[in-house]
Amino acid sequence: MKVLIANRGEIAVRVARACREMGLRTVAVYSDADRGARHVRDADQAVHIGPSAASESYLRIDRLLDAARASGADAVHPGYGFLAENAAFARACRDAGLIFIGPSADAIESMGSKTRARAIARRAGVPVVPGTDDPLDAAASEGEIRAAAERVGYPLLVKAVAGGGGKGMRAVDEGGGILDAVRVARSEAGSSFGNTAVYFERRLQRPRHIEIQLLADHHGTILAFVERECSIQRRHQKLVEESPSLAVTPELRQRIASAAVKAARSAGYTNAGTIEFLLDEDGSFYFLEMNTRLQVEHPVTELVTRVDLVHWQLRLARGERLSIDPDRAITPHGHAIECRIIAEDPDQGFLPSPGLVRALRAASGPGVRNDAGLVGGEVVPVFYDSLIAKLIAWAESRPDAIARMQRALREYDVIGIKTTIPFFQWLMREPDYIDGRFDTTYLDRVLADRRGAPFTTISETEALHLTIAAGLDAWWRAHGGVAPDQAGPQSAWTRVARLDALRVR
Amino acid sequence: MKVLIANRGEIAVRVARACREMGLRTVAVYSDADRGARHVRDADQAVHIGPSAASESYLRIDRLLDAARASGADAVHPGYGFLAENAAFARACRDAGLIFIGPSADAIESMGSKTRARAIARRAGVPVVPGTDDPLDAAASEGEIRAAAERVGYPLLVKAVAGGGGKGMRAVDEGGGILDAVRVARSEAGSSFGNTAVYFERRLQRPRHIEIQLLADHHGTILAFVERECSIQRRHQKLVEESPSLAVTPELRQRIASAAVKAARSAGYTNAGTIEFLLDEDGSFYFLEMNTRLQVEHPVTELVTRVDLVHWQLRLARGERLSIDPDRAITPHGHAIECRIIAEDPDQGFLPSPGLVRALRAASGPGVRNDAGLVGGEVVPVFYDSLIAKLIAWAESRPDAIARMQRALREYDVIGIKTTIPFFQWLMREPDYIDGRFDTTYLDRVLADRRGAPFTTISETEALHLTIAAGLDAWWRAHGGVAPDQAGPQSAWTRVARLDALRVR
Amino acid sequence: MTFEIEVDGRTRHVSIERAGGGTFRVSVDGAPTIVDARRVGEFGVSLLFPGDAHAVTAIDLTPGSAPGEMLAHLAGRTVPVIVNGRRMARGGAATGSAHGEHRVTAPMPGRVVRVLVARGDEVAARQPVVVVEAMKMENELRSPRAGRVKEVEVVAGASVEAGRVLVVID
Amino acid sequence: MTFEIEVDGRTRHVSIERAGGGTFRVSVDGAPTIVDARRVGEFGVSLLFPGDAHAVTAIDLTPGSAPGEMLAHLAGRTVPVIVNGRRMARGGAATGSAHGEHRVTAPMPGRVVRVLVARGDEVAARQPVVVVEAMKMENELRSPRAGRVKEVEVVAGASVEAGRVLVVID
Repeated sequence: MKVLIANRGEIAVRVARACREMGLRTVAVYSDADRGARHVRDADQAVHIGPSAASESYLRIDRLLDAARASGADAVHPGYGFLAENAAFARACRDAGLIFIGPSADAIESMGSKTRARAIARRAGVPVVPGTDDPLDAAASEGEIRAAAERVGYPLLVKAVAGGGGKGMRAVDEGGGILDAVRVARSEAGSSFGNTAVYFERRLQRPRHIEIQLLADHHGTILAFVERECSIQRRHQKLVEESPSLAVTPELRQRIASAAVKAARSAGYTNAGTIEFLLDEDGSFYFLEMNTRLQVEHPVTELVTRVDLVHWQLRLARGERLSIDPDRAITPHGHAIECRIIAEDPDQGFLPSPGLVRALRAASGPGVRNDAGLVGGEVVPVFYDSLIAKLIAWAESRPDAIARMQRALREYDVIGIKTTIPFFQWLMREPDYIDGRFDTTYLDRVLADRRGAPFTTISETEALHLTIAAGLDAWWRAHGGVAPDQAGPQSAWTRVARLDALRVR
Repeated sequence: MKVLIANRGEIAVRVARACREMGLRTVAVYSDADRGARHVRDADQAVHIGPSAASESYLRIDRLLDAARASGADAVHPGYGFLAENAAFARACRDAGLIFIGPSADAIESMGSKTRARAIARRAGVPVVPGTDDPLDAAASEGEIRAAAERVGYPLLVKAVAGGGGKGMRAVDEGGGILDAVRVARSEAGSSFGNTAVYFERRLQRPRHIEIQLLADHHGTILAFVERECSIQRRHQKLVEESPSLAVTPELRQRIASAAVKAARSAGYTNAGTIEFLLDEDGSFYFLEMNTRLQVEHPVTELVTRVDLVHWQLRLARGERLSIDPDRAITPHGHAIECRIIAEDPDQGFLPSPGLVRALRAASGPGVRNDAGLVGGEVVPVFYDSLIAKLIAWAESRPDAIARMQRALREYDVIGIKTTIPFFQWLMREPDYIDGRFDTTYLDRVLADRRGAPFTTISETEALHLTIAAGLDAWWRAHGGVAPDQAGPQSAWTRVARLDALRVR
Repeated sequence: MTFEIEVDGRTRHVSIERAGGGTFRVSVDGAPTIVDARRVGEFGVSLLFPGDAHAVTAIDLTPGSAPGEMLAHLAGRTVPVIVNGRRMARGGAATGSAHGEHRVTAPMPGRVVRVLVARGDEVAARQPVVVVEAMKMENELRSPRAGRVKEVEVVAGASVEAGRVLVVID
Repeated sequence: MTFEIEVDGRTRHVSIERAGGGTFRVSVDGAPTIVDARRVGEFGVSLLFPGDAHAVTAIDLTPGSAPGEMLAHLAGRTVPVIVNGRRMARGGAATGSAHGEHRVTAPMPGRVVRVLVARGDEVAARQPVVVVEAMKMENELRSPRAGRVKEVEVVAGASVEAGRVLVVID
């Protein structure tokens, strides 16, 4: 089997690793901006699919199919993002005789509509957040909109039927704002998803975001894994994920997992997928949506269960039967935490900070996994998601995992650009985080309270040392770069060319 | 607690990580050659202990104690090698009021003499390789030597009482060579260990090297871990270690483990240690020796049991009680393999290849652990052991672990010097290794048969691509380094100084 | 040799002379110290303070986006450092000094999603003024200090290049 | 532009001209191909062969120890490459050509443990001639080819510097 990986960055690297371990050849695709990217280096073959804009490359079904044909690929792994949840892409792959490593196009379609997905969950007996069953009629009068909202009850959320990532979503606290919110949400939904349909959902006050990873084979077996806790979100973007959740008891875990399996079964689901739930303060949980693909945060599940989910995606796509012990999948061993290393400056409101990564010194050693999408010398382009690496720490207990993550964050240097590492260094020392006192509203509240205070903290001593280091750097450069007993800051190329490597002391 | 780490390289980095995770401050020591070494960077404090030669720095007990005093350290971790098995050092640390993170000086002393260690094992009811109980009398006549050898039986080994690493050891197949062998072994033992005493041991024909990791607290609990298989050795130097061993059944595992515990108990052992056994083809096993310290290969045990041995060394040294479930320690989960990445050229008879590591691109991702002792830009000095990193792969099964190791070895580039990676790439595809058909004599036999054939293999296509890459490299340099759409090979410093990082495409 | 170096909002006067054996006599705002310093690799500087509890610091320094600006990398953090020069903002949204006109510029190519202020509005320090979508995210660009909006130079929907002036604060 | 490049014992004639858009027309021993090539980082070269099954190869090239010698790093392996020049041995023990005198030299500082040959001895290719202890290991230095020992320039116990001639083979 030869696998075309219809993606870029860390997830393309992750999938290529799994393929290589399983003896499968890989085909990378790349846009203009990604010619020198790591995912191209790591593949056996690579096909150019267009200009840098994703709409002209990674989102072009036609070019991806051409690339598969030209390279002789038999299968396509979509990764996450881009076309991973696009039913038309899954269908086009299958029509072209390619194995699509994911669920059927029909399953993607059913779960892609939030209202259809809610209906499926409800029919399967899985609780959903109270709300409207159907999309709001496009021609609904103001009175009808108000009445529908009253039936759901305030506070509520106006949500795009085709939504995701917080787009086309508006929170409304009381009746006064409902008409404006519907108008804005429809307009955002239209421009983001090409679909203006919206619906209402009651807004929980302090929910946790809990999700269940599933694997499903083509022989009727669906397996649920221990939950992931993903409540650390900034504007609906997850930043930290962990497994298990402090808020979930073994008994609750079984109930959420069995609800997830029921929902997936009634959608005829196969391959890997995740069902997201909101967990209310009173212990009630509600189906939120299904992600019909691999998740960014899948490694935390891999670390607490020691199951390789990408290997299983490939095996399930080939028709293999699931042979994982269900007890093992649902029983966490130890605790895992993932921090998303993103090219954003947390001290400037998480503004993107693309640019040249001059060197990448990733954390490593016991209990630390690093899934990076680039190597030193590469540029983080401005065109795509700015996730550059995932740092995952495992330890026996949650406090030990936090301590290990602190250690790993200290030894992780992305030289040349700013990243979210200082934010995580701060978070891993916050008493609320350490004690598990958080929900999906936590981070946005804290960020608002901090009013832009920087996460990067430099002690008085460190500031002094930085000053001295910068002074010495300038001194060395002023002295031509090389002092007799010091290697200067000139090029490694010219430097090493003068050295006999075997004589260096 | 502040810990002085009396070592360098990867083990100093490993210990510093554990200390940081446990909230302990660390003090590095360094020789002249190691001023810029990673273990110095990673510590909170660092003290210079002398010139580059180990005998003038890392082996100087007085200077290490001075360093502990000057830096305010409370404890000393010896790592492995250097003074790790030196009873005088352990005693001097304790006399200076420092916690020595290891066993008592008495335990080190008892186990440091091979004949005393054999006597301890025998008294504990643990089988030892048949041989002489006491060192050969220094004044033994030729006739007495011959008679002692006859009693042990040929083939036999003449071994230094204070030996290690194959020094002071000679194999004798029949009576004719015994006198010469004793003479040479005595002379080697004298110059290597300052002790000319030797003894005889029967030589097993095809033994496996199997070892049991132990942890022992100060409250009488001794815990045995699943075995490590370390038979892949070149001239008595381990190159690949794994856990568990294909040759050990659960029943045999219990018997070897309980023998190891008995031997350690009768030596009054505390902290971490390892008992090495020879496992004969018929399933008999024999005590070989005890290593009274952490082993290079400890990570394979950590990966199959998920116990952090260095954390436990620190906890046990503080007097904590062992609280690990014995079943968990003895039951392997999955399979782990370690390859020692060494600065040696396997295609030149494993000749050391020190020098400047211009960049280090370590393998990473799922199931891969990298314990490296340096970062890119550092020099591998000529003065010390040439181990630069350990690459460890874990997977569900041994074949999967081998496949993952193959993947990891492919993505591991130590840019600037030669390493043993091509040797491991070869070994991981050898049918005998894959099928587990090996013993301690395997590698030396294979190396002799290969008569220096290179391990680095380049396909015809790869040779062509290398030729083209070298040509383009020369072309770029001839064209001033920078073509309009190509970044040239000039210094990153001058290059980036001209770029606005945010405008780079 | 002397330098003016700004770190974390504070400028210090640094004088440096070589003291032999890889050490330097460094005086910071008049306070002298001996430091054992050495380059490690392409970007690294390793500092050791033998007299000061044997403290160790390893810092990587790379050129920043403005003349005289460096980015210092220290244990996972990235800190701008200015050597002998006025600070130019980077990674951020504003250029200018503590007084007079400020320009809020686009730090990367993108599309203006919303303009949050109008000419003549009073703005507080760190108040968002424009939202630009780039790298799949909406990014709020903020006013670097309190003031009045003098010009708004873009409209919602416009595509902007990096460096394009969006709003001028007086 | 043309080069003579030796890889893995074989020298090839390479001519290169730019073909635009990041591609080059490369001819190796007369066989032409189009390659899309680009530098990645300080040492990396990424090659893509659009016409040849879209094959990808990523190679890092660093200077070797002799003029014209490079070390190429390819998927974990390190391969010496000679550009426009005679090969000088490295990491190994011998210098010289396939004919005439060979000098077995110390590749690193160390101590001579044993001398295994005497003047006048016949030696086979790859036969060990001297054992040098360095980096805690005993290292056998071998004769690069069959011949006769012309000179033995060290004795057991001697300390040697890198590059010191130990044995000359004729």
